[in-house]
Parts: sequence; C-alpha cells; structure tokens
Amino acid sequence: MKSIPLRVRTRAAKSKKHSVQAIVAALFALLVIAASAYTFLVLKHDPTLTDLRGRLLGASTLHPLGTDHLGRDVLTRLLLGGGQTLGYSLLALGAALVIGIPFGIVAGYKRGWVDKLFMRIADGFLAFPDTIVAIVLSGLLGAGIGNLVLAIVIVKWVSYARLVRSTVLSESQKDYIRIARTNGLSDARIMTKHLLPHIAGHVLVLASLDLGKIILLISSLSYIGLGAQPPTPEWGAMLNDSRPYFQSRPELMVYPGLAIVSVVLLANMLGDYLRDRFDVKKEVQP
Amino acid sequence: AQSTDSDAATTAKNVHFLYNFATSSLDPHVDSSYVPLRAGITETLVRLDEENLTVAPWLAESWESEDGQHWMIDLRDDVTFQNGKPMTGDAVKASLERALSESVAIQNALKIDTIEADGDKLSITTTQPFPEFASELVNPNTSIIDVSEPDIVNKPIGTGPFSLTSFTPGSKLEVSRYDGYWDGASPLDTVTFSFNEDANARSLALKSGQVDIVYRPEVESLESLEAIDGMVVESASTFRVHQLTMNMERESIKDLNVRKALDALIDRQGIVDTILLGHAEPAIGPFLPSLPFAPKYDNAATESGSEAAVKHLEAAGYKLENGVMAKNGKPLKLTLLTYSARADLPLIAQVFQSDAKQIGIDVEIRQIDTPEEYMASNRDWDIATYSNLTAPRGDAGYYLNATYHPTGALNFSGSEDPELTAIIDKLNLTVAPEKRAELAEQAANYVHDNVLNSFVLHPSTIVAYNGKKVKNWVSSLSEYYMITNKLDVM
Amino acid sequence: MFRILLRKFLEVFIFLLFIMFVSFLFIRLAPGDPVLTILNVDELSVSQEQVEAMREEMGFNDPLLVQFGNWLLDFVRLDFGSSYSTGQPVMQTLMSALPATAELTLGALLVMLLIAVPLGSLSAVYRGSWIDTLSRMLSIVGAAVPSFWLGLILIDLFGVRFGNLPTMGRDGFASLILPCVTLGLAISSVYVRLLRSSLLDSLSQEFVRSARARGLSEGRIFWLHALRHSLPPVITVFGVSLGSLIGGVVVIEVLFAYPGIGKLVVDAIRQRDYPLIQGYILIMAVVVFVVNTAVDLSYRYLNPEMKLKEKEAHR
Amino acid sequence: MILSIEELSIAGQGRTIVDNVSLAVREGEFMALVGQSGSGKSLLSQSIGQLLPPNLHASGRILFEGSNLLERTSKEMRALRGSRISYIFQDYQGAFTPFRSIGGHFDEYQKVHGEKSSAVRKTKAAAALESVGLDAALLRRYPFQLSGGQLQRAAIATSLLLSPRLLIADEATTALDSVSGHRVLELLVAKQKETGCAILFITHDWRHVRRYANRLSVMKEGRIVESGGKHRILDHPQHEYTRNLIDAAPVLSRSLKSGLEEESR
Amino acid sequence: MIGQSLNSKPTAISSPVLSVGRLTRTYAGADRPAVDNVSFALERGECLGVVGESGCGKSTLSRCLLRIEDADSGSIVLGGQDIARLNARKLRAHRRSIQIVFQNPSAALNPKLKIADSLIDPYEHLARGAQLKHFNYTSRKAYIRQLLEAVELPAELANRYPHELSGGQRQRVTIARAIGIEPDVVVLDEPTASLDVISQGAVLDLLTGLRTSLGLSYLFISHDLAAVHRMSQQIMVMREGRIVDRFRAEDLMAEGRHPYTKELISIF
Ligand SMILES: Nc1ncnc2c1ncn2[C@@H]1O[C@H](COP(=O)(O)OP(=O)(O)OP(=O)(O)O)[C@@H](O)[C@H]1O
Ligand SMILES: Nc1ncnc2c1ncn2[C@@H]1O[C@H](COP(=O)(O)OP(=O)(O)OP(=O)(O)O)[C@@H](O)[C@H]1O
Ligand SMILES: [Mg+2]
Ligand SMILES: [Mg+2]
Ligand code: NI
Repeated sequence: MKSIPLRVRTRAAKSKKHSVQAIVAALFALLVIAASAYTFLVLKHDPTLTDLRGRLLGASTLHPLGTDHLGRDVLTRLLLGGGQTLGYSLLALGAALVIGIPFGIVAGYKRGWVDKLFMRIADGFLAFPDTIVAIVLSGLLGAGIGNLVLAIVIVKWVSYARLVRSTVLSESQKDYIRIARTNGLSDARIMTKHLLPHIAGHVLVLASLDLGKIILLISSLSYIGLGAQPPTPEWGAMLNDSRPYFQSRPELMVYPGLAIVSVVLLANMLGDYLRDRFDVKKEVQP
Repeated sequence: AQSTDSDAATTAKNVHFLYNFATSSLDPHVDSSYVPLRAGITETLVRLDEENLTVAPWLAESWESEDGQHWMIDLRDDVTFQNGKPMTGDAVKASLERALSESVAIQNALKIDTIEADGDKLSITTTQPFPEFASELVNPNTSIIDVSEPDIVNKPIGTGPFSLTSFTPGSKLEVSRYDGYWDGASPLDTVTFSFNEDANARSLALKSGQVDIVYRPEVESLESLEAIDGMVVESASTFRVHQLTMNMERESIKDLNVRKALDALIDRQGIVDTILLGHAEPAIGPFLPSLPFAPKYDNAATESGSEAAVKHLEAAGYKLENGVMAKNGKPLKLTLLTYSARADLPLIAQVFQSDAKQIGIDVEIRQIDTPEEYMASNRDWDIATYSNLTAPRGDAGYYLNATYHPTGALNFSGSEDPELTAIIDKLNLTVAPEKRAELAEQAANYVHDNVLNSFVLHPSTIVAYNGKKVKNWVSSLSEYYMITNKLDVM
Repeated sequence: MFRILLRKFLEVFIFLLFIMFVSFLFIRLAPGDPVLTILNVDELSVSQEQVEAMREEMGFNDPLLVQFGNWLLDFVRLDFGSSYSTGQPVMQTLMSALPATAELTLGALLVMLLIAVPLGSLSAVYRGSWIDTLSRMLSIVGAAVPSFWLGLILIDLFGVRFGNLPTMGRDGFASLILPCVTLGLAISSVYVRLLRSSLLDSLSQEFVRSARARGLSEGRIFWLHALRHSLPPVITVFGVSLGSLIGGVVVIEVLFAYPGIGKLVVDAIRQRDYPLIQGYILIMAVVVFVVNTAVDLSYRYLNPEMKLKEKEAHR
Repeated sequence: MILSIEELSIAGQGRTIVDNVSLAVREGEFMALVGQSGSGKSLLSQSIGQLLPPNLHASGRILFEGSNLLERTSKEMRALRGSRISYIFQDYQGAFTPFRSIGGHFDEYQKVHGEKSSAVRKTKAAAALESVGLDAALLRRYPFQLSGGQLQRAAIATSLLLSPRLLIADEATTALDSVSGHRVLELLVAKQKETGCAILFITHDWRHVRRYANRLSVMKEGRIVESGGKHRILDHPQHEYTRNLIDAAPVLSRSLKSGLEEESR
Repeated sequence: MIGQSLNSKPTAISSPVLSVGRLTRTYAGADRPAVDNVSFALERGECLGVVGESGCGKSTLSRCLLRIEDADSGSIVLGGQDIARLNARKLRAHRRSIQIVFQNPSAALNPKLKIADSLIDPYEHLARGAQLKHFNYTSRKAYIRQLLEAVELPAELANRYPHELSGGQRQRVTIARAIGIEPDVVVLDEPTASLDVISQGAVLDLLTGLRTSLGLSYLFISHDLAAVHRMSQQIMVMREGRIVDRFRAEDLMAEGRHPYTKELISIF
C-alpha cells in the first residue's frame, strides 16, 4: 500500500470537499434567492392564472422557464411549490423518523415479547398498500395534504423502525452495552446515549434519499385526489401534470425533476456531513 | 425499429391493435370494457348504424313491435358460433337469459319479462311498454354467446369474425379468424388485441412498430406521429360530453342567473383548441349535434365570456367589489369537484377556476377519487366536472333518465324539475321514433334553457395507425366496433 | 419440535386473522362501496332504490362485525369470495397475476443487485474518489426521478430509437428487460448508499486488519469478511421495502402493460372491490411475513452469536 | 539482520506518536520490546506490515530482508504478510471475523497461502490448536464461544501455522494463565529453533523477557530509551526508566526470584 | 483522599457483602458446565483472588455475577438480596453495588463515545445527588479529571475516542469507570493484563488504596500469581469450572496445596 502519502491526500481532499459542498449549497441558495426576487418582485405572475393562448411557451424574459400546459408561469410555480413540497415532505419524513427510531430501538433492545409484538405490528403495516391507507384516511378525515402526510408517515415509519432494530440487535451483543447495563443505567439512557449514535449512519442515508421518494409519493397520491389540490403549485403534481408533454416539452418535467434532485442532493450532503460527524473513525483503508 | 412484417405474404397476416383500457375478465355479459365485442369475438342482435345513427340489423334480421311491449325478433339463420354450433333461437334465449341474470343493470336496461324461442324467432315481452328496447340490444353486454361453453369468463364463444385463442388478463388477447363467419371470413389470420393504459407508452409502441393501430394515443404526441411517413391519425366525435354538473341543492346554484353566468364563463373554444388540440367539439347541449334528436339551438346565440357572466351575476344580485363577487356582502365561493380518471377534466377545472377568479368568484377545486360515489353521498360541493355518455346506443332515453329523472342513478344535480320529469316520463312511453326524437329534443332544450347542467365539449376519439400496413380501419362513433371482418393489411 | 411448529403456526394464524380484521375494518371505513361497480352503471342506468337494494343484499348495511363474521366463516372454509367486478374467484385471479409481479420484482431485484453491489462497494472502498461522487449522483437522481419518466425514456431509447426491445406485454424474457431495468434503477439508489455506509462501518473493524495481516487478498477480505458483516441493514431495508415494492410496481405494470397484481389491486381499490382487496392483503401479509421471517433468520445466519443465544433461550 | 527499522516516525493529526525510532531484529532472534503502556509499541509493530490505522502514517525506513517495506505496493505486502511476516495482535478478540468459525479461519488462511488439500489443512489446523493446548473440537466454534485465553491461543496458533520468517507478537500472552502462557512461549521458542524465524515480542512480562529473550529494547513516550543484550539491560540498566521498570516487576517471593535468576543463562 | 471514614452504611461485619451459592452455568451444546457448583463468600473490604488456567470459567463466573448471563442455578446474594433471579427492573436498584472491569478493554468502551462521555455516563446517572465519598468533585470536568488522574492517565485523553487509545490506556479507562461510582463489589477480570509493569503496579496500588478507603470488595481474577498474591487476602483456584483449592494468601507457599496450585506456582 502506497497508502501513506495517499491518506494524507484524502484528508486534505476531504476538508476541501466540505468547503466545496458549502460553496455549492451557498451558490444554490443564492440562485434561488435571485430567481425568487426577480420573479416575485419584477414579474409578479399569478401562479394560478391560466392563459390558454399562452400555453407551453418557451423561455423568455417574461417567463424565464416558459409556461406550462395551462399557460402559467413555470418559474413562479416552481418557486412557490418549493415551500409546499419541502415543508410537507420534511414533515412526513420527520414524523416517520420520530416514530420509527424509538420503536426500533426499543424492539431491538428489549427483545422478547416487545420485539415480537412490534414485529407483528410492523408486518401488518407493511401488508397495507399505501394507496389504501391514503384513501381510507382521506375518506375518514377528508382530503387534504395533512392527511396525505399522515398516510405517508403510517407507511414509512416501519422501514426506519426495522432498520434501527436490526442495528440495535447486533450492537446490543457487545460488551460496552453490557457494561452500561451493569452500571445500572436505565434502559432509556442506554437506548438514547449508547445505541442512538450507532444507528445514525444508516438512518441518515436512508432518510436523505427517502426525501425524494416522499416527494414522488406525494405526487402519485395527489393523482387520486389526495395531496395538494390543483392548481396549488407542488413539485410532484407539476411532474405529474407534465406527463403528456414528455416528448414534446420534456423541460416541463425536467424543471420540477431538477428541483427535486437538488433538494435530495442537499439533503444528501447534509446527511453525509452528519454521518461523518457521527463516524468517529472517519476513514477506511483503501 | 420496425417490426417484422416485411414478408407478410409468407407469414400469417396479423394486425396488432392497442387499446387504452385493460380488462381482466372477458365475460361478455358483465365486463364493462366490452372487449369481446370490440375484438370481434361476439356480436349483438342489432348494431348501431353509425352513418345514419339508427339501429341496424346484425344477428337479428328484423324486429318489430306494435305496442312497444311485445317484440318479435327474427334471427339470421346462417349464423354459427365459433365452435361450429348453429345460433338457434334457443341459444339466443339462453344467452339473453344469462345476461339478465348476471347483471341487474341489463335487467334494468332491457326490462324483459319473458323470452320465448321458436326456431329462428324470438318473442320477447317487456315488463312495460318500452320503445327503446331494440336500441338497448345494441349494448355489448347483450352479446350472443354459446352459454353451454364451460369457461365463459376466459374463453367466450361468440359469433364474430374472430375466435379467441389466448387471453392474458390485464395484458392482451390473441384472436384468430373464424372461417365460418356468416358475413364473410376476415382476410386476416390473427389479430392481437392488447391493452396499455399509459397514453405515452401507447404512442411509443406505435412509433416502435410493435403495434399497428393505437386507440387514443397521447394527444401531445400526435404531431410527432403524423410526421412519420404513412402514419394515419383519425379522430371521430363520440357520444360523450364533458359537462359541468350543477348541484341544485346549493343555495347559490339554485339561482338560474348564477348558472347562466357559470355557463357563460366556460371558454369552450379555447379549451377545445388548446387542451384537446382540436380533437373535440364545443358542446351546447348534451347530444352530439349530428344525432337526430339533438336540438339545433338556433335561438341559442347566447353570448359568452366574462362580461356576459358578470351581467348574469348582476342580474342575480351580485356585485363586483374590490375584486370580489358578492351578494349582500356574501362573496360567491364555489367548490368544484374534479377527478383524474379523465385527464382533461382537472385541466378544464383549472381553466374555469382561473377564469372565475378574474371576475371575483372564488372557486376551490377538490380532486376526488370516485366521482359517482362522492357526488352521490356528499353534497358539500357546488359544481363538478363530469363526463357522460349521452346516447351510447343512438337513443336519448338512457341519459335523460339517468341524469335528470329524480330516480336516476346519475342524477347528481339532485334535479327534481316536474316539467322535465314529465317530458322524460312521456318519452319513456313513446314508441314512434320521430315522436321520441321530438321529446328528446324538447328535454334537451329544457335542460339548456334552465342550464340544469352546463356542457363543455364532445371529446373525439383519436386512433392512429400505420397506413402503410392497415387497410379498412373505421373509427367508430360509439366506440363499440373495432376489429371487424373488413379489417385487412396491405 | 412439533410443539414449536404448532406454536409458530398458531402465531402466524392469529397474526393473519388480526391483519385481516384490521384491514376489513379499514377498507370498509373508506368511503364508498362497490355497488356501482357491481351494477355496472357505466352506460346503463339503475335507480337509487336498486342501488340501495343491492347494498342490502350484499350486506353492506349490516354492522361491520356481522360482515366480518360472515367473511370469517367463509375464510375458515377457505372461500375468499369472488371479485365484485369480474365475478371470478379472488384467489384464482390473484394467483394468476402473482407470477407476473413476482418475475417483475425478482428481475428488478436482480438489476438492483447488479447496480447496488458494485457501485456501493466501489464507493465505500474508494471513499471520496470520483466513483464515490458518481455513485452518489446516480443514487440521488435515482431517488428523485419518478419511475414513469424513467420508464418512458427507456422505452423511447430502447424500444423506439435504438434497438427494439418489447415495450409492453408479457411475452417471455425480452419483455421483462425494460420494466425490470426501470424498476431496478428506481429502487437501487437506496441500496447503493446503504451498502456504502454499512461497508464503511465493517471495513474499519479490527477483524479486517487481522485478515489483512494474514495476507488475504483485498478481494477476499471484502467479499468473505467485510461484505457479509455489512449486510444486515441492507437486508432489513430490503425486507421492509419488498411489500411496498410489490404494491408499488403498479406504475411499471401500467406503463409496460404488464399484467401483474399491482394494477389489479389498484383497480380493486378504486372500485372498492372488497374481496379482491382482502385477498390481496392476505397474500401480502403472508409474503411480508415470510420475507421478514427470512430476514430475521438471515440475521441469525449472519451473526451466529444471535442464533446461539436464541437456542439457549429456547432450552 | 532480518528486520531493521531506521528512523521511523509515526504521526497523525499533528501528533508524532512514534518519534524517530531505530530498531533491528536479527535472523532467528528473540527480540523483546518492553515499555510504557501507550508508548507506541503496537503502532511501531503495525507499521512493519503497513497495517497502521488509516489516520496515522509512517515515515522513515523499514528494511525487511534488505528491502524497504514502506515502499512496497499493497500486492507485494500481501504476499509477505501471513507467510513471511505474521502477526499476533494485542486485541485478540478482533483477530477473528465474528461470523466465521475458528476452523474456517484456519482453513482460509492455509488455502490462500497455497495449501490445496483440505485434508491436510484440517489436520494441520487441529495440530496447531493442540500445540497451543487447545482441543481440536474448538475448530467448530465461533469466536464468541471461546474464552479470552482460548481466543488468544487460537490467534497464536494461526500465526505460527505457516512458519513465517518474522513473527510479531504484540502482548501475545496477556490473557493466559501462567501455565498456558509458559507453554505457549515454549512452543514459540521451539518453533523458532525449528524454523529459525525471528520474533519481535512485545510484552510487559519480565518473566518472559528474562526467560526467553536474546535482546530487548525499552520504549517510552514514542522513543526507544535503551536497547541491548538481555543481560546488559537486566543487570545493568542505564536508563532511569528501565531501572524503574525492572524494579516494578511483580514477584511472588524472594525464593521464586532467585530461582528464576538461576535459570536464566 | 484516602483514609476518610469507611462507609456511612451500617456494616454488619458478620454478613458477607457478596455470597455465592452453588452457581452453575452450562453453555448450549457444551458437554460440561463452564461454571460448576461454585460457592464462596466475599467479606466487606476483602479481596478474593481467583486464579486458574485459561478457559476454566473465570469470565463466565464474573458474567454470571453481574447478571450479564443468567446462571442455570445457584444464588448470588448481594447486600442481603438474592439477585440471581431478580427481574431487570428490580435488578437495576442493585446494579450500582457491583461493577466489572472486563478482560478485553476494546469492546468494553462504546466506540462512538468520547472517553469523557463514557466515564461520566454511569456517574451522571447513578451518583447524581448521591454523596460520593471518594471523589469530591466540583463539576463534571473535575470528576473526569480526577478519575483519569486516579488511574494515571493524562486529562487530555478525555476528548479522544476509544480507538485512539492504546490497549493499556483503554483498560485504565474501564477501571476508572468501574470505581467512579463507588460500588460495594468490583469484579476485576484480568484488569492489568495489558498494562506495563509500572502501570500495573500503580493500578494495583490504586485498587488497593480504593479498597481500603472505600471499603470496596474485589473479586480479582488474574493469571498473574504475583499480582493476586499481592492484592488478595483469599485465593481460590479454579479448574474446569470448579473451585479446586482455596486458601489465605499468606499460605500460598505453604505445604499441602492442591497439585494444580503447585503447578501454577512452579511455573511462575
Ligand atoms: N488510531 C489512532 N489515532 C490516534 N492516536 C492513536 C491511535 N492509535 C493509538 N494512538 C495513540 O498512540 C499511542 C501509542 O499507542 P500504542 O497502541 O502503540 O501503545 P502501546 O505501546 O502498544 O501501549 P499498550 O502497551 O498499552 O498496548 C497512544 O498514546 C495512543 O493513544
Ligand atoms: N458463549 C459461549 N458459548 C459456548 N461456550 C462458551 C461461551 N463462552 C465461553 N465458553 C466456554 O466456556 C469455558 C469457560 O470460558 P470463560 O470465558 O469463562 O473462561 P476464562 O476462565 O475466563 O478463561 P480465560 O482466562 O482464557 O479468559 C471455555 O471453555 C469456553 O470455551
Ligand atoms: Mg499495544
Ligand atoms: Mg476470561
Ligand atoms: Ni452499523
């Protein structure tokens, strides 16, 4: 292994990479701010105003990203949709984490009947298609994005719980957990202080990618009348609405797609950054 | 990529047809996709003559009734089922009886009391005078099949030009020529009838040459399809209408002037030209203008546009203040239902909402899952986009009864207009076609004058096919008849 | 041994019964009922009285518990009812659609493995290198691109422009390629990242250094020592997502006209075809149970300590 | 001179842990390395096989049979490790992959170093285990099923399996009772006689140093404070620290100590 | 710091702080018990040494005492209460009284926690509010510093992760953690095996000092006869899971020892 100088390089490269990430994030934020300022202060489009004669226009100074199939300004909708989309998907993701992680830790750590019961509950949730959950909820509580979030949480929390459980299962075999137990630490403390740091890595990875999946799920469920009601701008719905123009006007799909990609990218960067912070060993031998 | 039929002369002659709806059952009496009839496996006693929009003989040579209650039907005597058995009166009777027992809706539609078979003759008595009886026999769910066959769901045996060779539920069926077909065997050897519910994928399948005829390709892809040498795109108006259903139980909607205003707000031509790219016809009333009983609406030089709408609203006592349309300080707020199963409807809803916003009407769109269900059980909405078949079998009775009669299953407006109900009741008892047409027209005019519902457009069916290969394709108005014995390849 | 089996069996049975009960309540609490479907009202008209009569006849007006009781009676007789829309026995319908979905899912999993294992491994081993960046980009795009779009692009590329892979239907192996690749690409992103993160953990373990000291090749260390140690989280996520994968293939099934169970059940949900939905949930519950039991067993295989501990507990 | 470490420094995160150390091990020699806990003995030994943790790096030269190991490619190193240089790590629990049986490790080890016959591998493994006083039945066990001492002995058995030229034993007997420890060291010495391999033996146990070492080096805070022949250092320690270290050696009783002194040649 | 009043709790000299009766533990699939019918008593302030060959069941015994593993049969009476069958919740109340230092220090520290956190953890949790006799800390930081000092580690190690320590340093950290909360009984499973002799001596002195000052009792497992001899009042010799010999430390060299004990001594 000529690893000795190489390792130095990866360290240096690493810190550089962090600053690159910071620059990318900052540039992105600047871009968004500039675009919003221009759109909202100068152009002042109404995001729901349709204009059948001005539909599917290409990019122009008036419509920097053109107009959609109903003649609405794409950039305005994209920018306004960001808040909606992000807010709700983050809410759903956060809630799924908040439910899933404790469940997983408790089940994996306590074992026995707690675990068994939990596994069965989880299995039960897994057997339900998300559409059913969503439809039932919307039927019982009324359509609306809040219920959609609820439906997503109901479907999603299980995967986190399961993932956490599996890590906890193997981790709790180790001596340091035994010691913690013999120290008489309360289970709650062992779970939060000793086990939690171990699951962060995998959970962050899964969560940062799930953000994209959740946005897409919102879009597919808004198809059956859940989620944001038209004409509310929402990325998933925009993506779905542009399906017919997939060949004639692919950019209609690309814009919200790119928006989602960049959000997932940022989430991923954040996830990796956090993961590195939890990863005390940092690097592996190549 | 072109498919492999360059040497069509030596290989079997096959046409691959791609339909936009998938079915997992082929039971001709139950399945509402009508695939057995559409694929040329089964036939009905009578068919719709799409040129004259009259009922024409098919498996039945002739039919008659004096009083509209006792019917004599004379069957063709040269017809055999695809298993070789002759189509006798008894076989037809058995088939009809199965249809009746399998489906309440068919019972309703046919209102048959008794059937008697005598050789090639059937005598049928309906439970009440029922002039439309013959036209109801157009319904594909009354297809004549050999009910003695064991597996009707997966392998129905009918009398059509093609017999089923294989069926993959939800995916496709393969049919092959029935040589003993009474109207002359098809020149084709086989037909593949497959399903794909994604419009883009259908267009691409045609482009790739994997299929020859595509039903309802993606409208947006037509331009690129037409650019391909030899590709033919046909569009035909249908008996369908996209309408704005008014909930007559709502206070604001009860006001005729409000309804008129909403009607005036709809930018029909704009929607037809842009959203449907011209593959539709702006609608005035429920019936396609070419139908004999469609009113001419000569007096219907009604102005439309937001100014007209504002005028109507002012007549109703509304005033536009600070950009809000309000009456006695109460702003006009409407809930508009829409659903995505028909992709145009949410778009129409959004256009309507935007136009309404311009004159200060606050329209909230609510997207729902199953419209029939929702509209029937929830009354918290004002207007709804909905799509209706208005004369599927060339007769107005079905639509008028279902939509405007107080007992109608699709009467989501909750309309209980005694005058209109009287017209419909009268229509139900009238036998003579001209008289019926007159009554239907009267009903349609009534609906129009009172804006009981507002009609947006009649969408067209688009079919695209490879004109270099396919011969004799006819786009059917009723969307019943697709694979026929005339269809051929070059 | 027999007693353990019996207990396990009972456990599963009670679990299934419970799931079925919950789903029964759940489905029927959803607004709407299948009467209009049963009555086939698309082009035909029925009166509201008839709708009501039908509702009564089908027992939709009975208290839920009575309905469930009836269902249970049939269930014990292994009668799962017939679909409201086609009249076909539910199990037959589902079972005939299951193979298509199964092959689609398995194919997609294969594609996923072919993508995730090399990409995840390489990006863990060469952490911070260009391949790591590349794999991250790919998985982010994979996580953010809807599968219907991906599918259409693949159809356009490999069905229309270059090559003529079948774009629809289920005719043998060739018609599996595009849908499986689409689905596989769509699901692989999570596994790439998860495998990477897990491998990073394993590669920093002490036993890896010991293996190195013994002169084992890096490949051998990777495949036989580190990889296996990093599998549990990956397998776990696989176990949980299999259920939603089977349900979630519906987009692919529609796009490629692949006659699978996903499309069937979405239609059933739309039409409130209760028996079909119940049948589906039953099958899913069994599948989920089997898969996750297998996943649990695999933990034991991957970590013998757990297996032996378990044995002792049963002593 | 089979191994000669010249001016080796190990540093990381701005800290120099091993500072300019030079050390030589002669052919067939039993070289002991003693010293303060945390002085860098383990890191020094790991750097020989390029096995340092990734956040640390070594500079200087490590000549093994004349060539500088720090310049070797990882492939060349792999050929050396296990067969020519073998290790017994201080963390004996990390010596075995948790989900593999002990026998599996023995088998794999021999296989990758070219032993084709599985029967031979099996008998060799069993013999190796028995030579360190373990029952061959332990081959079927998983690492967690062994006691600490058993694990350590198993680790020793693997490292002796292929008769390396240089054996690096990092506190190889810490988990062993005196009887077993003695037996294992006897085995090491016997092996050394038989194959002529050199042993770099890191330990805290003066008894072992006295009894078995030829030469020794004393380490403190990353530096070697003293090295030389055993007698020279034991009897005439020059450095203050060495003296303290020797004085601190635990002894049972006077009589036992004198007995030991008699024994040492 | 050493030499304050012993223990504020009333100590019944007659009753042992820990007494173990007929403890047996068999691993699944093993042909003989790893711990076989072991009985002994440990007086307050006493150190009981356990020696024996590798694999004789010393660690298993200690794991059973700590209830990390459950013995098949036998009693463990700690402070008057048999903890062998207590459920987890009730057990927790007794946890503080008995602590362990493991044979292998690497696994005993949470790799994701800094040394300071590992140290402070049991203390913050258990001893908060409780008056600790030995460490009269003023703050969290001071407590950690004092503890590290007690085991002769530099204070700067507090901010490192376990994998950044040498084996000996890790072991000292685990010792520090165990004594930090001032238990009644500490089970020391070969605690000094990986320390250099100077540190060994220092740690042993430290342990002895703590024992006398705090009235701790030790079960000192080691294969280093010299260390055991120096530390303990009583010595037990274990072989194949059984106690084969037991005597006062002074009598180590006396006649009449068990042959196995003799072998151990002769090798030394
Ligand atoms: N990965 C690492 N990163 C940073 N510092 C480390 C790392 N590993 C060890 N150290 C530090 O390097 C020094 C030397 O460690 P090493 O393990 O070589 O000691 P040692 O002489 O073997 O001690 P012992 O006898 O206790 O095992 C110690 O101070 C330790 O804290
Ligand atoms: N989890 C386990 N499963 C099966 N057998 C085990 C397990 N753990 C230990 N053993 C066996 O039990 C016996 C006693 O082990 P234990 O760890 O108590 O020994 P020990 O006296 O501590 O030895 P050492 O001094 O080597 O640490 C050994 O033979 C060992 O192989
Ligand atoms: Mg060391
Ligand atoms: Mg032990
Ligand atoms: Ni992990």
